[in-house]
Amino acid sequence: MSAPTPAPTPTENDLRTPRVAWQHEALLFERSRPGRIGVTLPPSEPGEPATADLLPAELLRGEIDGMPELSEVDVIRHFTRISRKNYALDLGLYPLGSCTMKYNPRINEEMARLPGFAGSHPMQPDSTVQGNLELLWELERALVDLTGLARVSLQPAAGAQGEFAGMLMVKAALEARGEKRKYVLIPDSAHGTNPATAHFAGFEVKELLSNAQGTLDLEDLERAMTDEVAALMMTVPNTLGVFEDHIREIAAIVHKKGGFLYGDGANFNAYVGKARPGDMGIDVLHMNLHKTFTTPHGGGGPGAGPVAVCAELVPFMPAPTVEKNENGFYLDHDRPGSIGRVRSFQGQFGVLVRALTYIYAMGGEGLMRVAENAVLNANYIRKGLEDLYHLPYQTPSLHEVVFSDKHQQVHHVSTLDIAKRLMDYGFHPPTIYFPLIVSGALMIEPTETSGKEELDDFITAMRAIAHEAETDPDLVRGAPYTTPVGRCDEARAARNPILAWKP
Amino acid sequence: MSAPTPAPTPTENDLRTPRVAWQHEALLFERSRPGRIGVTLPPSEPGEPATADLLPAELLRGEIDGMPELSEVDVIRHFTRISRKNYALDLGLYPLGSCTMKYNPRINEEMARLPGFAGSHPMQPDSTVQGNLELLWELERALVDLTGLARVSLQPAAGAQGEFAGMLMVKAALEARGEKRKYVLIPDSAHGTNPATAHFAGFEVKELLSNAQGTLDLEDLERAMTDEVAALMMTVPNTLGVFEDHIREIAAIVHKKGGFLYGDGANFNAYVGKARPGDMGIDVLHMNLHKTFTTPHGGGGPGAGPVAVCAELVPFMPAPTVEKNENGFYLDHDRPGSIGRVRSFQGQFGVLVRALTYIYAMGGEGLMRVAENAVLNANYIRKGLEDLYHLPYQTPSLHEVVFSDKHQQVHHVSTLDIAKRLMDYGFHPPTIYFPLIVSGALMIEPTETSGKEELDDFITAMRAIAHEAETDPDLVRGAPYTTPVGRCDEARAARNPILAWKP
Amino acid sequence: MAASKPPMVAHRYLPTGEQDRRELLAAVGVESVDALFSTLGDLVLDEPVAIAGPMGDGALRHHLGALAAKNQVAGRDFVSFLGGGAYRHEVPTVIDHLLLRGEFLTVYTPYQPEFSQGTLQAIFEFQTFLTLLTGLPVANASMYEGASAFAEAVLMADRLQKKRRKVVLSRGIHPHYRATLATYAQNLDFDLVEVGWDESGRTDAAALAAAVDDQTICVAVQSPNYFGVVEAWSVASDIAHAQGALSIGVVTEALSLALLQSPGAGGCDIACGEAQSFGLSLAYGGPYVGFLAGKDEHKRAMPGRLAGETVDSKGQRAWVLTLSTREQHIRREKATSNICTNQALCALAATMYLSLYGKVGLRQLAESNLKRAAQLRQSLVATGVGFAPRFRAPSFNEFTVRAGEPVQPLLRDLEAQGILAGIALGSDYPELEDCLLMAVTECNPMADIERFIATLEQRMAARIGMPFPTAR
Amino acid sequence: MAASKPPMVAHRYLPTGEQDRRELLAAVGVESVDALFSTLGDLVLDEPVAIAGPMGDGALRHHLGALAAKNQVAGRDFVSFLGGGAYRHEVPTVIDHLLLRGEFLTVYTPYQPEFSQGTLQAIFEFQTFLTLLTGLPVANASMYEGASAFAEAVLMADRLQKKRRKVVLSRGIHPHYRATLATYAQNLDFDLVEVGWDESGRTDAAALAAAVDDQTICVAVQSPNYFGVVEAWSVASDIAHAQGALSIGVVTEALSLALLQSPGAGGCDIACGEAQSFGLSLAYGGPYVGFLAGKDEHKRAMPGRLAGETVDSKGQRAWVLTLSTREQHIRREKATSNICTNQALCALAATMYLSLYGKVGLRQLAESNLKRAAQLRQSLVATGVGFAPRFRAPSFNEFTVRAGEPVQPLLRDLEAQGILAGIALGSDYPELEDCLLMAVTECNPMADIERFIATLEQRMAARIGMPFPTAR
Ligand SMILES: Cc1ncc(COP(=O)(O)O)c(C=O)c1O
Ligand SMILES: Cc1ncc(COP(=O)(O)O)c(C=O)c1O
Repeated sequence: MSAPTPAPTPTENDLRTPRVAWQHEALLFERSRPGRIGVTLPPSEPGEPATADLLPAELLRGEIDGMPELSEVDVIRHFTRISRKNYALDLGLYPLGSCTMKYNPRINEEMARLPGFAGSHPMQPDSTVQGNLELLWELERALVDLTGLARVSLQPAAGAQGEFAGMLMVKAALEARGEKRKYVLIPDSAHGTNPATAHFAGFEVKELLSNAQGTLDLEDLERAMTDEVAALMMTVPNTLGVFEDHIREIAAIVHKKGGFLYGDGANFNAYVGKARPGDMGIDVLHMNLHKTFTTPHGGGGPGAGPVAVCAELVPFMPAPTVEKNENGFYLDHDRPGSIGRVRSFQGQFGVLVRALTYIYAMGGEGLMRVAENAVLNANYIRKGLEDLYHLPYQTPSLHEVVFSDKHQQVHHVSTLDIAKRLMDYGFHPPTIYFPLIVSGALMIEPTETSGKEELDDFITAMRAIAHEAETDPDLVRGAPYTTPVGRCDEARAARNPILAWKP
Repeated sequence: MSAPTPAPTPTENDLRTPRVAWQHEALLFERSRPGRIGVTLPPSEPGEPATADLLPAELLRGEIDGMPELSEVDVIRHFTRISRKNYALDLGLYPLGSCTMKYNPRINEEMARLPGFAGSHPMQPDSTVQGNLELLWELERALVDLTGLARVSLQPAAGAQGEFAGMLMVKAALEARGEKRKYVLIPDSAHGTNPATAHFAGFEVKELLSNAQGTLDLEDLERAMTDEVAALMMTVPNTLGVFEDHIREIAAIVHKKGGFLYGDGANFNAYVGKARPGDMGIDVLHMNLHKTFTTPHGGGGPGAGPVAVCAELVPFMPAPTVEKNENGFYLDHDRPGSIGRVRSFQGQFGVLVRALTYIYAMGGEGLMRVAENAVLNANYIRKGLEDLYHLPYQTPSLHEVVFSDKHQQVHHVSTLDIAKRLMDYGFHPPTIYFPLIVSGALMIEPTETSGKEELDDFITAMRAIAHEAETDPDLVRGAPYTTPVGRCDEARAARNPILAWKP
Repeated sequence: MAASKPPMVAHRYLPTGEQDRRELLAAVGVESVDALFSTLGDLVLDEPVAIAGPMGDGALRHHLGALAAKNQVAGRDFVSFLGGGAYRHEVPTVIDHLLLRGEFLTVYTPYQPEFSQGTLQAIFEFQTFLTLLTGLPVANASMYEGASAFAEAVLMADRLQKKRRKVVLSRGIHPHYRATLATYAQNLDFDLVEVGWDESGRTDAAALAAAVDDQTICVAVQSPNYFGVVEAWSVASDIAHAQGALSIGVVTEALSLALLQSPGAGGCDIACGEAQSFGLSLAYGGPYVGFLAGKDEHKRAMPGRLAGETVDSKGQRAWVLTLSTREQHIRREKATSNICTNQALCALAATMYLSLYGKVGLRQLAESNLKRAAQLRQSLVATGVGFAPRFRAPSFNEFTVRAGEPVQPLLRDLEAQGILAGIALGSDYPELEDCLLMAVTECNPMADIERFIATLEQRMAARIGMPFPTAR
Repeated sequence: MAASKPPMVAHRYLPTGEQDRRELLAAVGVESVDALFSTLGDLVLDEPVAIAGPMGDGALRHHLGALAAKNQVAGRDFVSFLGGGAYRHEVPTVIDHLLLRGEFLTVYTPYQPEFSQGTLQAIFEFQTFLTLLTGLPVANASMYEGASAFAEAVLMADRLQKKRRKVVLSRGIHPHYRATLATYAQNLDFDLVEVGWDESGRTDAAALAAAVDDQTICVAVQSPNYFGVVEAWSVASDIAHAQGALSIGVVTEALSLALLQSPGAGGCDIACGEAQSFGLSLAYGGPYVGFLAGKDEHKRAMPGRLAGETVDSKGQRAWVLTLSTREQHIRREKATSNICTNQALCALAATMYLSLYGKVGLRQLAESNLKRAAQLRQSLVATGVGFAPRFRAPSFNEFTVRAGEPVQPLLRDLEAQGILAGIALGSDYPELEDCLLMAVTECNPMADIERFIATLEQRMAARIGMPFPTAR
């Protein structure tokens, strides 16, 4: 770790302010000029009927005011320009905790675009999409092997929908047992989708407080786990990056009372290929293919949230499932116990292609190394920063480490300031203010796809900021200085929402 | 045209200096770390022989010192980062005169990558590449129609090689007539490849001086055009963007003496689809597909330089040509008069696919509009700047306009300074110091693919610089300030050449 | 792991070689990486999970390519008239070239606006496009796809109408959408009431009026509906509003929005549906992009993300994610939805598509779809091959035909001749068991129509044992 | 133009609508655009040239796709052992993703270094890779392809040896390369003397020594030569140097540089050739990327562009194009070459390829090519199907076989069975009219070899009228 070059500081005459014509790229709608078009439409066919003869005027609309008119080069320039205002994984470390921003392999993209996949219609007869069905089958098998559970539904569109499908299956299984349970237990460290999901699945949430180690207190749990409780939803490792070493006892407590142990698998990267949730006593677990399995986030999606289930939950899986008989593969719509569909068609198929591509690109041993290196990198960062940043929990970290701004708060520098200042050093900030149980949390997940020198650069930058916070706190509070725009006024946006351009 | 916002000016504490970790991206070789690899190789086959059993030690080399070791993500980040230090056509106007930096359509790229094209081997039997041969045939037909000449050789790899092939055909035709001519006439405004080509084709160059209109003087020409002269090489329109309105007289003078009129078609964008070189009396003309026909420049190539010829030159075309008989298309290697090959295989095939894609994307009428709009845009810029920048030739402009720095030299601001300052305004500079007949030339070719608002922004920036040159010449002389690196010391590079990294 | 094989260290996606690993371990202060997994105890596997690999690009192309090659696809392997909520449209190549830029592809949700202005501006543009197309003033940053967008729209209406207990919906809504709603609503406190259609193919207005009462949360209708029939939004809206209920307009073929009266203009309070038609490939059903738009006064009840305009510290225009107190990461179990990851990249593709087609192109494309479908419809009538349009109300680019013979064998027969003629309606609508749903887009050249008609004529000729059409 | 059709104004590549055009014309001060073409007089066409279009992406995919579909390609349509200067290697997908970034794709030659550091750094890296691979200290930014690179190398040697008059080259050099040299040299002042090979398949050392004298500019040898045989560079170099001539090493299969002694180490003064193997698709012969490397003292005689390191105004490292006084745009008819546009993007692809494979991967790949080819060679010998290696000297991934029967009908017969067995040598080397050139790369799985052998066995069985191999 070399001595840090300080990142830029503000001056009167801030040259970073972009003044070139296109750095303030206007909205598409503002760029519109009459008469432009970005496509060439086929000429009309001879003998075509007229629109007015096909649809009565009252069903038609007029020209849409405000729709832009742009040429192809306008569109290319617009999106190329604005894209450059984003920081990206392809530019460097993106250590967002809980988000597993790992390298998105490009071969995934090539495979998802194979015409045989990309061109297949979701309503085609099974006989014409045997390749798709076989792919879904292979992916389900791989995820079964990695989770140690009985089956996997590939239908959910994202992690939250996987949770939703999972909790509906829990509910259905309980009902099949003749039970109607009211509560779901959720630790206070949980991701927001967990309580939101439990609510939409028709449960009431009971929050469990984390103990001083950031884990669950077994006695608390024993007390809370009544026969009115349908499930405990827990994240493994939890959002502090800590593995609940009593997980099998936890499962036993839950199971003894007839409840289900729901695993939030968003953090699967910590142990993928290294240990199996099924072995831990987890009954149902969703995975985020857009985290552990490298499908790109794309600015917020699309992802996919397959949900793996134990044998008892299999009858309730969303329909259709992929099955195989002597004629080949087929979609099985005839699943009487099913919770039904959570979406149209067969799921985020293109995302599933990418995930399977990744799985084969790594192989079983490779996936084991993924978890190992993810954990090693997180611990290296922990070691590199723990003297300067407050570590609220001393428990061993797996794939991420959570600091707080306690030491910097002394100088009135907050987590937000640190995050913004990191941008001037060329890094995306960590996840901030989550988990909620840590005040001013800085949640750092380097993943396995950054090398040592990049971790060193990041540590160097974080240390430099800690130093700046002591010696020049205003500097940190005013950051960032080198980004396409300065610190944005989020309060104003919420107070006076402008949610669309108006013609 | 709104009032210009001045571009950034330098300060003591220049925040534009990138300090973030990756903005000084090191060389690949410097980034190497032992044990990394960016590919997964197939496992070795059982029963494979050993290298040492196949090749004696004296024919083998050891490990190559200095070869880098990098993972896939390292490579992605490296090239993504350095790419962002380039300005690009996709970011805005790139008004390099003589270079025709027009929009590069992306469908061209998709077509060139069709597996049937990209996967075909140049030595495949003709029967297995009928699609390739038909494509070459169609492209030749289209270029024949656009040039009005008899045939087109698609073999040359770039404009300069097209010139070379063209001049060798001239030589061969003269020899077939039993003549051995020594000289080639070239106007002083010509591109450097013209005299260089003439030299390598075995001719001596005689330079013709341009007259006050920037065109050829017919009397001079008549005097110079002896029967020792093989050809006149002229650029149409010439490098001032001026069309020689006496072109048919020029052709007559050359032809009368038994010479050939060579047209440098690098500027074909000025009249493509609007007029035909064959009608002008041109006997042989190369085209730059990477200019007029939108194949991307890619930082300096690849391009392609097809050369169109009149009937007399057809027997001498490079072999092989594409011909058609009752069995389909075939490569004709059996051309006894041919000048031979100028390269291996059949030419820059992938570039040719792109060019044909573009031609069909435009159609005949579309190409006519290309020339019209290219000329209209150049004249609009001329009009917008002629009061502030010196226009050395008043002759009407076609697709480009050449100014000089005469007015700015008064303030000791040069063309180079103006060019560098334009970067701070977010524009690529025009071609500078060419043509050589204009001292301090600024050669501006907007092409047809920028809209009025971008021309306006460019004019605004140029006007602002003219103003700065008067009021704050040091500002202009110190430019650029906002680029990834400041003004580069080219003299030092030439004095003490460092042409490779050394292990 | 075979004893003979050394453990894998280097891998193209793992930039930590032997030496780096040693240095990292030393810095952390552990002997081996397994020491870091001590909290897992004996849960740690001894052997890697048995999964094929590692594969390089070549092996992956080989393996996945072989799977892809087992599929048959429209245009290449057969003529297709499949629609039913997923439409084959030309995708301009520009979209993929731009989407694949790392700066769009490899970025997270734009929680840090100073590092995400590109994504935020694009979301704001997507939202704007959807407001223009739906005729409603607020649209969110995307939903997973049409069916869950519909379910979320109903849940949103429920939040806005807390005291009411009934949702009335047209059976003309896509069966998957209704099934998804049923799943989403199964633990919630309202009933779903479905209303059938009249002989024109539209939702039965009288039945609708009868079903809606002062307990009704909302009325939902799709247009063009699942049978391809264009509904008049105002019929349902007026009925809904008369009872204080909200009106939801569902759209599965977003291209129709360029030509047909917008849901907003037709009185809908909420519009939702699927925008796959705007530049997304069929991809066997996903990823697509759901949309949801509503009125300004309802924006705080909306699910999903919203980008909004603001200023930065220097007063320059900037965009941020906003109104996030609606969302799960702030409001947890009280959030308007559990949605987190959405379909940002698909929304970006749609934004690019809409900017390329633009005002004129989108309209022309919609009209050409309308006309091409009409040409098929007219040809079927004119040639008398036994296929007849089932409904008389106008349609857009999709319509229902009565086959005049059992549908399943017919479809199999046509499939064998390289034609996917449409979707059999019988399994979802037993009363339409002799009917097919056929879609026609700009990707069906006239040759598709001619080939289909000719095939039907041959079947007819085979059946009647003489040339058909007889007078030819 | 049909009278009924209004003239085209809008087009996706022409961002000048009707109104903009009017404004531009008004500002320029002309009535119509034709006024701007007045200097062309009656040369201006009345009607557009009759060329199909304008086509949208859909129509282009249809038209060009139909052409592409008329080709057959290796891997998909047949097994191929074609090489001969163009080799089928796996291309990592990463390359295309990066190459297609507008910042690389849509930029000109980096004459303005402050706006081109990305391209310049990549060129510098390409040059460095080529110095490492060739073992020579200076390499240029690229040449068109191997054959013209070779011709330029000879021209460069000629410049360095002004007074001499003879170029001696091995007949083992690729026929296209020798033909190209002949074209380039036809008007220059030296003779070309070709030297044959000995029974091992190497250039005949004795004949070479006899041909080289004190008038010799240079000696050029290719390795692996066109027959696939690995030459020892030092044989030619020593002969050349003994007479004060320069030695040129030609390489058409650049992958061999990872494994075989480098030209520099073998005493070559200049190395040149083709680097298509480094990440460029076959593409029916182009675009590929030529390379040219030499000694430090010869750098000012080099053709083509060179990037060099320097500093900017603040002393930071930067790259520029340098030594351009060698080039045509400065030196005009006295330039070292007329080359201007080169193969920058292809060189960039090669740079990416080399960084991905890296030190270990490139070597392993080369060894696997060597071994796979040896497996075919050994199988041919072992099975006794009548094909025998023609030369005994070692080869890399390509070798010459004697077919034992007329080659042309054999090739046609194998083609019909889905195998492109190799390149017939007879047209370029009449003395090898019964011989084939066969290349084997990592893209030939063992199954290719097995299929080829099985096919030969079947032919043999058919010929001898009994099962073959007889003992099976
Ligand atoms: C721990 C945890 N659980 C659940 C989720 C929700 O997953 P998704 O965003 O795919 O819906 C996330 C993702 O942000 C997460 O980090
Ligand atoms: C007028 C002119 N002639 C010839 C050339 C040479 O073409 P190329 O660079 O393709 O060899 C150029 C290109 O720079 C040019 O502008």
